This record gives sequence, C-alpha cells and structure tokens, in this order.
Amino acid sequence: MFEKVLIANRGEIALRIHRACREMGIATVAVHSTADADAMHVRLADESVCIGPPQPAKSYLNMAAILSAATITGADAIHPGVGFLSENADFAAMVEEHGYVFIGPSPEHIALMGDKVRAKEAARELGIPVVPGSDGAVEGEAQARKVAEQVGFPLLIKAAAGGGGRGMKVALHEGELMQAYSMARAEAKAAFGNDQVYMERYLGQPRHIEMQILADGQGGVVHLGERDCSMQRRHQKLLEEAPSPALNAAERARIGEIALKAMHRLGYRSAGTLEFLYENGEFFFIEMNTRLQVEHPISEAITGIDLVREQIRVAAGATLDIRQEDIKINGHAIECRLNAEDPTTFAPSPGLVTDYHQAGGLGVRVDSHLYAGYRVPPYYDSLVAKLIVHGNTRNECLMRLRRALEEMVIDGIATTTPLHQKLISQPDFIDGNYDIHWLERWMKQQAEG
Amino acid sequence: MFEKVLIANRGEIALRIHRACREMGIATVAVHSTADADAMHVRLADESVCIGPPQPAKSYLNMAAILSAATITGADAIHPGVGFLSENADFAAMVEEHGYVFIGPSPEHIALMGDKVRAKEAARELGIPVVPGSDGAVEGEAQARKVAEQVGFPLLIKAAAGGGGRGMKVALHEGELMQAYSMARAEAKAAFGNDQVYMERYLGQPRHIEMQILADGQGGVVHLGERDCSMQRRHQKLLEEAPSPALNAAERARIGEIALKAMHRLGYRSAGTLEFLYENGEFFFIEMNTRLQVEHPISEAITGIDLVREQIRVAAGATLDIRQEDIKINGHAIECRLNAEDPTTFAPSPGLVTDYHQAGGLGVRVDSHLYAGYRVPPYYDSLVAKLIVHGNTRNECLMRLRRALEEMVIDGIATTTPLHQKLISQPDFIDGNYDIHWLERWMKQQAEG
Amino acid sequence: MTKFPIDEEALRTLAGLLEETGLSEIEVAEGERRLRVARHAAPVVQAALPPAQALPVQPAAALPAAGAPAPAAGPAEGTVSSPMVGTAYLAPEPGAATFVSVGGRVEKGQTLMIIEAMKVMNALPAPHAGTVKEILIQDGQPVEFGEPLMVIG
Amino acid sequence: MTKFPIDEEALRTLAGLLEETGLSEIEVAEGERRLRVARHAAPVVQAALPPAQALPVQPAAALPAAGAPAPAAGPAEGTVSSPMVGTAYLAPEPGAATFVSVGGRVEKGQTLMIIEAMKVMNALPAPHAGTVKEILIQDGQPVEFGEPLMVIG
Repeated sequence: MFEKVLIANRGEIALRIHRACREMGIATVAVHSTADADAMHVRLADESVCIGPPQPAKSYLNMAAILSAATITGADAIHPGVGFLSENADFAAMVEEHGYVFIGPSPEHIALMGDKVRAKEAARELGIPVVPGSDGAVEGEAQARKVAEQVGFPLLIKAAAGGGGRGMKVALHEGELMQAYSMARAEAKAAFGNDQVYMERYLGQPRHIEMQILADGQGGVVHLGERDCSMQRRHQKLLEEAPSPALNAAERARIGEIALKAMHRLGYRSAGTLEFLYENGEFFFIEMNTRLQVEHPISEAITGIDLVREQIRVAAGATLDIRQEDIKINGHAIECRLNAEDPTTFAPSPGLVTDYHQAGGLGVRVDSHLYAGYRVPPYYDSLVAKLIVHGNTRNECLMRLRRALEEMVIDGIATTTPLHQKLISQPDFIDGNYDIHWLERWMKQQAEG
Repeated sequence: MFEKVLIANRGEIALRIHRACREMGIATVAVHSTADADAMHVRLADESVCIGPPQPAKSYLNMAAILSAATITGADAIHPGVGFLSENADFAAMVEEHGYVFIGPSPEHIALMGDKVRAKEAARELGIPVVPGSDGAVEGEAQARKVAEQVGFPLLIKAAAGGGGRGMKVALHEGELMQAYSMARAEAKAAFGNDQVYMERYLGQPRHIEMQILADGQGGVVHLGERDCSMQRRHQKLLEEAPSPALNAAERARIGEIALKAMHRLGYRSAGTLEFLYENGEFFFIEMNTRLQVEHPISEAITGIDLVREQIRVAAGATLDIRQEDIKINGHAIECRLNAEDPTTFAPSPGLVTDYHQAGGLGVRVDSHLYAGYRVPPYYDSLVAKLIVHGNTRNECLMRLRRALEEMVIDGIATTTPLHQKLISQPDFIDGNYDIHWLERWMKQQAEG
Repeated sequence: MTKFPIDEEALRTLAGLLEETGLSEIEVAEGERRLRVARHAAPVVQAALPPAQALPVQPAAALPAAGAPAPAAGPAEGTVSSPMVGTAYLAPEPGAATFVSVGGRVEKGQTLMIIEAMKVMNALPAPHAGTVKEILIQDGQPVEFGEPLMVIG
Repeated sequence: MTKFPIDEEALRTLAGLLEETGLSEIEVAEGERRLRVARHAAPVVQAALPPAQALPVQPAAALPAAGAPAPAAGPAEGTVSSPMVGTAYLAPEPGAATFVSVGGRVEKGQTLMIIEAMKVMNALPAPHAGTVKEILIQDGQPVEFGEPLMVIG
C-alpha cells in the first residue's frame, strides 16, 4: 500500500480523499493555491505545498507544479479528485512517466472516453446501447423510411450542419415521417445552405441514469447500482438519488449486466461511471466518466462500500475483494449539492462564512470543507457542501432530508439550500416523477408565477 | 400515529427525539428550563414551553409542570428521553392517568426493574442468568461447602452487614474455601459486630455486555445484538462498541435467545436493555434499563434500525414490522461520549462554546446539541456530543474514529476528546482486550507515569 | 520602542467621509502605510448565534403550590411573572368579574388571577401593593414559567 | 511623521460608484497605493476563526518557466519569493561557490539561485538591484510557490 498520497485537488473532494487516506493509514500531501492556504484539507493534511496563485491554470491545472510537489514531498501516488486534471490523459501519463501511481484508470482509457466520437464507437463495440440512428446523412425518402424502420419512433431529424434547434424536426409516428423529413431538409437548406440531415431516436422525457462501476483491471468488476441524476439545470446536477425511482430490479440487473460485461472486455481499472439517458425501459449511452463523481456518496450509502478506499486499493495493485453477489442495495439515499450561489438567480456568492453548522443525527452525512470563518474564494467551483441522507425507504429518506436541510446553517454567503427545501416539497419530486427537463421547467414556472 | 409529542428532556437526547419525530411528520413540543431557552432542540421544535428555573427538581423533574405543558400545547404523547423522569414509574402512570401516551414501557415494568431485588428475582424467574450465590447467610462450614459446590469457583464471601471491602474474601479454588470463609466471618464480626456472610460467584475481570431489546407488547420482540460498555470510570460509560470484541456468534445467539424468551414472557413493550456482566463465556444479569440508552446509536449503526422511531411506533399501538431473522449485524460501531469535562481531572467545564465543528464524511454520525455561541449550563449532565463511527470491520471503524476525533472542534470549554484520542491508541483497546476495571487501572498508570 | 505614529487628522477626515457618504468602511494605503475606518450599522455580534437571553422574569409572587424562583434581571419594574406553566384565568369563573382591572389599586397578597395547572387552581397573590398598570395576557391563555403576566406600579 | 495623504475626491467618487452600482465593496490599487470603500447591508459578524491570511508573497521575479503573479501585500520590502514549487539550489553545482552571498551586491537580472522543478533547472533572476540582506533558505531545500527566499535591500 502507498505510504503517502498527494491530493491534486481542492474543496470538499480533497477533504473526502484525505479522509479515505487517513483511514487507511496513508499520509497525505495537500497541494493548494495561495487562495486556499487556509482550506480545511490543507489544515488536516500531513503536509501541504503551495503550488501557485489562485488561477486554476497556474495551480490546480499546473501539471509541472503538482509533479514538483510530489517530488519534494516524496509522495508515492497522486489522486486527481474530480474536475481539474482528473480526466486529463496527458496528466495521467505524465504522472506514470515520473514514477508515481495515478489513482485512476489508464491514460488510454481516459483518452478513449474523453473523445465523444471514439467513446460512442467503443460503447457500441462493447455492447453498450447507444441512441440508435442513421450512420450518416439520410439521402432521400426511401432511405429515410428504411432508417425509420430500423431506429423506431419517435424520430428526430436534424441538420448535419445544424445547431440551435433549426433544421430539427420530430416525427412521432410513421404518418409524420415524410413531412418532417422534407421540412427538416428545407429548414437545413435555408439556415445552413446544406440540406443534409441525420436521423436518430427522439427522447422526449429521458431521465439521466448512471451506473457506478468499480474494477481492478485484473478481472474484477462490480457495479454499485444506478444513480438518478435527472434533476439538472444547464447540465449541472443539483440533487441525485439512488436507486432511481424509475427503475425496477429487472432493469437494474439488465443494465448492470451490460455494464459489467463491457468493463470486463475493456479491462477497465478504478472507479468509473457509465451515463445513460433512460426512457420507456431503454438505456442509451451518453458518456463514460473515468473518475470519481461528485455524487459518489449516495452509492456508498446504499452499498456500504467506500469508493475512494477501493480506488486507492486497486491503484496500489490490489484486486477487488467484493463480488457482485456481495453487493446489496440497502435503502435509499439522496445528495443535495449546496452551492455558494443565489438560490434563484444562481449568481455566485463567494465570501466569508460567518457561521457554519452541519446537520447531524442518524442517516446524515455531510461532506464539506466549510468552517465558520472560512472565506469561499471566487476562483473556483461553487460547490461548498454535500448533504447526503440515507433512509430505509425513499419516504424515510425524504423525511430525513427535510429535517437535515432545516438543520444546515451556512451564514454569510447565499447558498442553494432554500432551493432544495422548495424542491423536495414538490409533488412531482415526492412521487419520483421527473425527467431531465423537469427542473428547468419548474424553475421557469416559479419565475413566472 | 401521534400528531404532537412532548419531549420531556434536554440536550442531545432531546434533539435526537426531535429528529425522529420530525422525520415521522410529528410536531414536537420542547419543554425547557430558563437555562435552556436557547438550546438547539428548543430552537428546532415546533413549540416550546418554559417549565421552570434551572434546578432540575423544579423543571425537568417537575411532573406537574411537564403535564401542564402537555395540556396547554395539546400534545398526544410524552417521550421522557434518558435520565430525569425516564425510569420513574409514578411519572409514567401519571402521564397515562392524564390521558397522554407515555413513550416507554408500562409503569409496572418500570417499577419492577427499578427495584434491584425484585428485578433480580424476576430475571431468575424469566430464565435470565444471574450471579449464582447463596440464597441467604451461609451458616457453618458444611453449608459453605454445599453452596460452593452449587455456585462454583472462584467464590466471593462477603459480610451480610458489609461494605467497603471489609469482610470480603475470595476463594479461588476449594483449597482456599475454609480459610477464606472463617477469615471473612472473623472480619465481619470485628468490623460490623455480625459474622453472617453470603457467598456468590466471584467475577474478577468481567466485561459489561448489554442486549438491546425492542418489543411491541403484542408478541413482537427482537434484539439488536449486544453492546460492549466495559470502558467505564466510576460506573460512567465513556466509550461503547458493538458488537463486543469478546463475543462470538454462538454466544450472541444464545444470550439473544434468552433475552427474547424473557421479554416475551414478561410482555415487555418499548426499547429496553438487559445489562450483564460477562466472564469466560457466561452472562450474569445486573439490571434492566426500561428506557432508551445514551449508547443506542451504535446498535442503530450496525442494524440500520431507528430505535426512537420504533419506540414511538409501538407506543402508538403499532406492532413491530421487523422479525429477528431480518436483523443482520452489519460491520462495527463505536460511540465516544464527549463530555464537557477536563480530560484528566474530570472537573466539569461548562461555559461558552466559542467554536464548534462536527466531524463529517462517510460512516460518521454526530449527535450533539452544541453550536458556536452556545453556553453549556452548569446545572446538568456534562455530555455535550456523541461521536458515532461505523465501519465494515472493527479495524476500519477504529481508523475512522481516529480521523473523526481529529476533525471535532469544540473550543471554549474542555472536553474529553483528548482522552478518547489517547485511549483509542492503546494496544489493549485496539486488541479489544479490556474489562470493566481496565479504564480505571490505565488512568491510574497514566497519573502515576 | 518608537512611538506608533497616528495621523489623527487623516483619521478624522476619513471618519467624516464615512459619515458623509454613508459608507461602512474606507481603507486607504500608501506604500506600507494603511488606514482603515469602519462603522457598523448594528452592534457587532461576537458569537455566531445570539447568546442565551435571560427570560424576562422578575422576583415574582411565591405561590404555595409551586416554588417560584427569581431568575436573573427582568423587564419593567413591577412586572409579575408566572411562577408555573398552566392556563391563566383573570376571573374566578367564566362570566364573573375579573379579580383586578387596569388602573385599579391592589394590596400585597391580593389575588391577581388564577393559574390552572394539573387541574388545580392556584391563586396568584400580588407580590406588592400598587396600581395595575397593564395586564399582559388574555383570559384563558396558556402561560409558560416566567412569562410576564401583569405590571403593578 | 509625514502626513498621510488622503485623496478625498477619489473616495467620494468611489462612494458614489458604490451607491450607483449597488456593490458592497470597491477596491482600487495603483502601484503601492490602494483605496477601498465598503458598505454593509447587515451588521458585520465577527468570524469564529481568523479570516484566511494572504500568504506572505511579494511582487517576485518572473521566471520564463512559470508565470509568477503578485498577490496581495507581503512581508519585508525587497523579499524575493519563489515563483514555483521545486528544490532551490544556491550554487550552480554541488561544491561550487554560491551565486550570491549575504552582504554582496547584485544587479537586476543577475541569477540568485536555481530552482529545480520537473528536472528542469530554472535560474531565478534578481527582480531589482541591491545588497543581499538575508538568504532565507538552505541549499537543496524544497520550496513552495510564494515562499520567501531572499531579501535584497
């Protein structure tokens, strides 16, 4: 096992990684910008190194500085956390070239999944379902009919040169196909001077479902069930839950089986996430995140598995000692991302945290680097606390979440806590009845109402 | 289910009960003394009533004031918490007479178990093992031999009129019996003018093991495994763990079976605890606590059962929907009691909490009524926070506890945190190798060394 | 030690500017010298949360039923606070005349009201003689321990 | 003592801008001069922990390898801080004479030491001419970004 791990990140995730290391008896090195000299993980780490000024490019994205810090502290391994360099294949390769262990997947897998087009091809080859569609442009009505038959309805016809919704038409059933096809072409021609169109399955109300994977690269692969991250605004997740209120055990087993086989064939190592759109019982691959995710604690809550500990273990060459049949989904968990933002305008709200009090009690976990007197710097991500609540049932979890949100105190800065409080009292949310568009729709109604 | 529950207690346990109520959609009434007007549970409760001045006798022990508060707020039920009136049979009866539900066992069971002599008799009748001994005074050598044969060695011979260790002798084996018997009589005669002596099994290095019971009084009884509370100083528990490092599955099953049968025969309702001394594979009943216990969260951590919720449910007339076979002991949990006391002299340390920060992250639960700016009043119990840590193994739990203790910040007052930090690094503790005398022995060594 | 140089004039100017502009803070720096003046709207709060406030209770009438202590300092002089939790009645029975009225004279020991607790009616005697200046509660109102009931001046 | 110069006009302008823009704070700096005005909506709360202190860094030498910014105010004038993380060497090779010594004169641009980062040797040039007053590190010592290395007065 490693003697010393350098944590190449900041904020709550740096603290999360520090905690896992500390519990494994591994010493930690916190690297930080000048703006984070007083950060919680810097205070708690065994050693800290200032690697640059506040600008991320000169500190947390500064590969040379991070590697120099590893050199001068004698670290064995580097954990990249979430964001920053965590999905940078060059960094992973550089870490390895310099003789350190990168706590994550191989640079090749990071590169593969980082390229949208190659990732989708890889997914198809690995047997992961992708959104069905035409392989290229659809030329003429006969081909359109043929593609429609293969792909199925509803169908989206979109300009090859398109963007912004122009040259995009939906055909809900066969009767609408020809008109939609010709209108899309005409619009594409008018808008882009090019009437080439693609066709693919149209997803009107998909949910964002993702599978948490853990693999040792030595034949051991497990999944920890799914997370439902449909509660999004501008592709930013706000609240996540596990299991998904929309999936049943059979669907979970089916997509789980697909994920296991694919990761086995890929020879993947470390934690990773397969993201899907889900509609009417079907899954469609979006992308794979070759890193830890912000919402990983809800999977930890329902499985009892410490994902960061496992990441570190497999990076050190250990095999997984968990088999799929050992993993039991136990109860329900929800994470609320508390951001330093105005809860209605989402304007960032950095500044001095004058008072801070974490919710406590049964089934409540808080991952946060805040403390009273801490100044949230304006240079980084606005996530300041994750409130993770677990219950034996979804209803118990919701009730517990309500009382835990009441107990959270973050004063001096605006946070999204009031938004979460409003959100979790909405009947649609309580019923688990929401897709990836729900939040923006609801917020629009709120703004208008 | 109840609409409104009055919480007749203060501090962390009042907050604990408030949380359970809130999660069940039950409104709460906090009653408090003038010293607790700004207490956390008072702030969070739906309603609060000041019932008297700081002195417990005039507030938290003032039955008339508590019942008046229930009347003016229209509460349905009263939860007595831990300590104060929680094991007062008269109060339980009075609560029922006034038409409220007492969230606890029947007044008869409280009274029975509150009387040491009757409780021991009852235990024997219910098939619970008690410390074997002579039924009364042992008159003469022949009877001494007969009793010794029944009771077994080692044997303690003690003056009927005794106290303070005088007139007390231990016979480790039969060869020592006669001499010990005559010496004990002689000492008893000299010290108390009465040479009557009793005999009972001598326990040299017992552990304190207790079984957590949950029963609905309608035939449903389960146990949640045992807690090991051997880490005591002057009969005050400092740190508890579950399961006990000393018990194996067979012993757990055996004593569990005995407890279930006994509680079934007794017709017990609510949460309760059977306390035992345990030595060399044998259990000996000490007493039964007919209430929630301070250390209940470690049982919650390893079973996933919310004990306060269940207490409230069965008090409202519901039957248990958990069967013994559903209860799986999962991992290991430890609770540290953080008291507002000097960690070496144990002098109370009330006063202003200038800074407060709870440990967070995976597997960590904090039950505390503290907040920055709170003033710990000098009138009550010194328990100010419970740190409860859960891990998949005892070792993981110990490592997590170490890092969680590092993260706890309680400034402005002295607490027992440093004592816990020292304690958990002791080889005997790490090995789980300690009895009820260990802590006092170790502290004496510390003081001398 | 050299004397710490304080430019009183400059500080006065800044203080004046602060007042004039309605700002709460001004800071100026010149090389290694720095001046900063600030004025906060409300008293600066030291603790994160307000400290425990003493309940507004007053050395009150001692009833035989429940011992009434005299915690801390209280509000207006002459305030009579409740010695127990219960329901306060201003008249001996529904519809009857109240024990006392605002403006009326009371003697020490005279019954001011009744507080019902545990189905027992406890008469509340006047702790001192005087004029009833204010009655702070309604007939039949639930009252807490220490709650101000009446002002007798 | 020299009089502290206060640009009242500038402060009034800033106060006006603060009002106009609805900001709660404006800070402007020009070389070593700095002005800051603030208006708080709510009472200022004292923090439980001391606010984050700016690291003692100084407008330092800019190395070609890593851009060195100049955050906040720093310690003693003339302090040269490290523009990067690495290992500092006071001499060009082991056993050789050091680049500079205490008491010695340095010209602007003259190499003060070498900082090794990622196996690249980066020469640290003097940001200004002067006398080496203090060398704050040992040969071969690991240094952080912003760590004070030398004082040149």
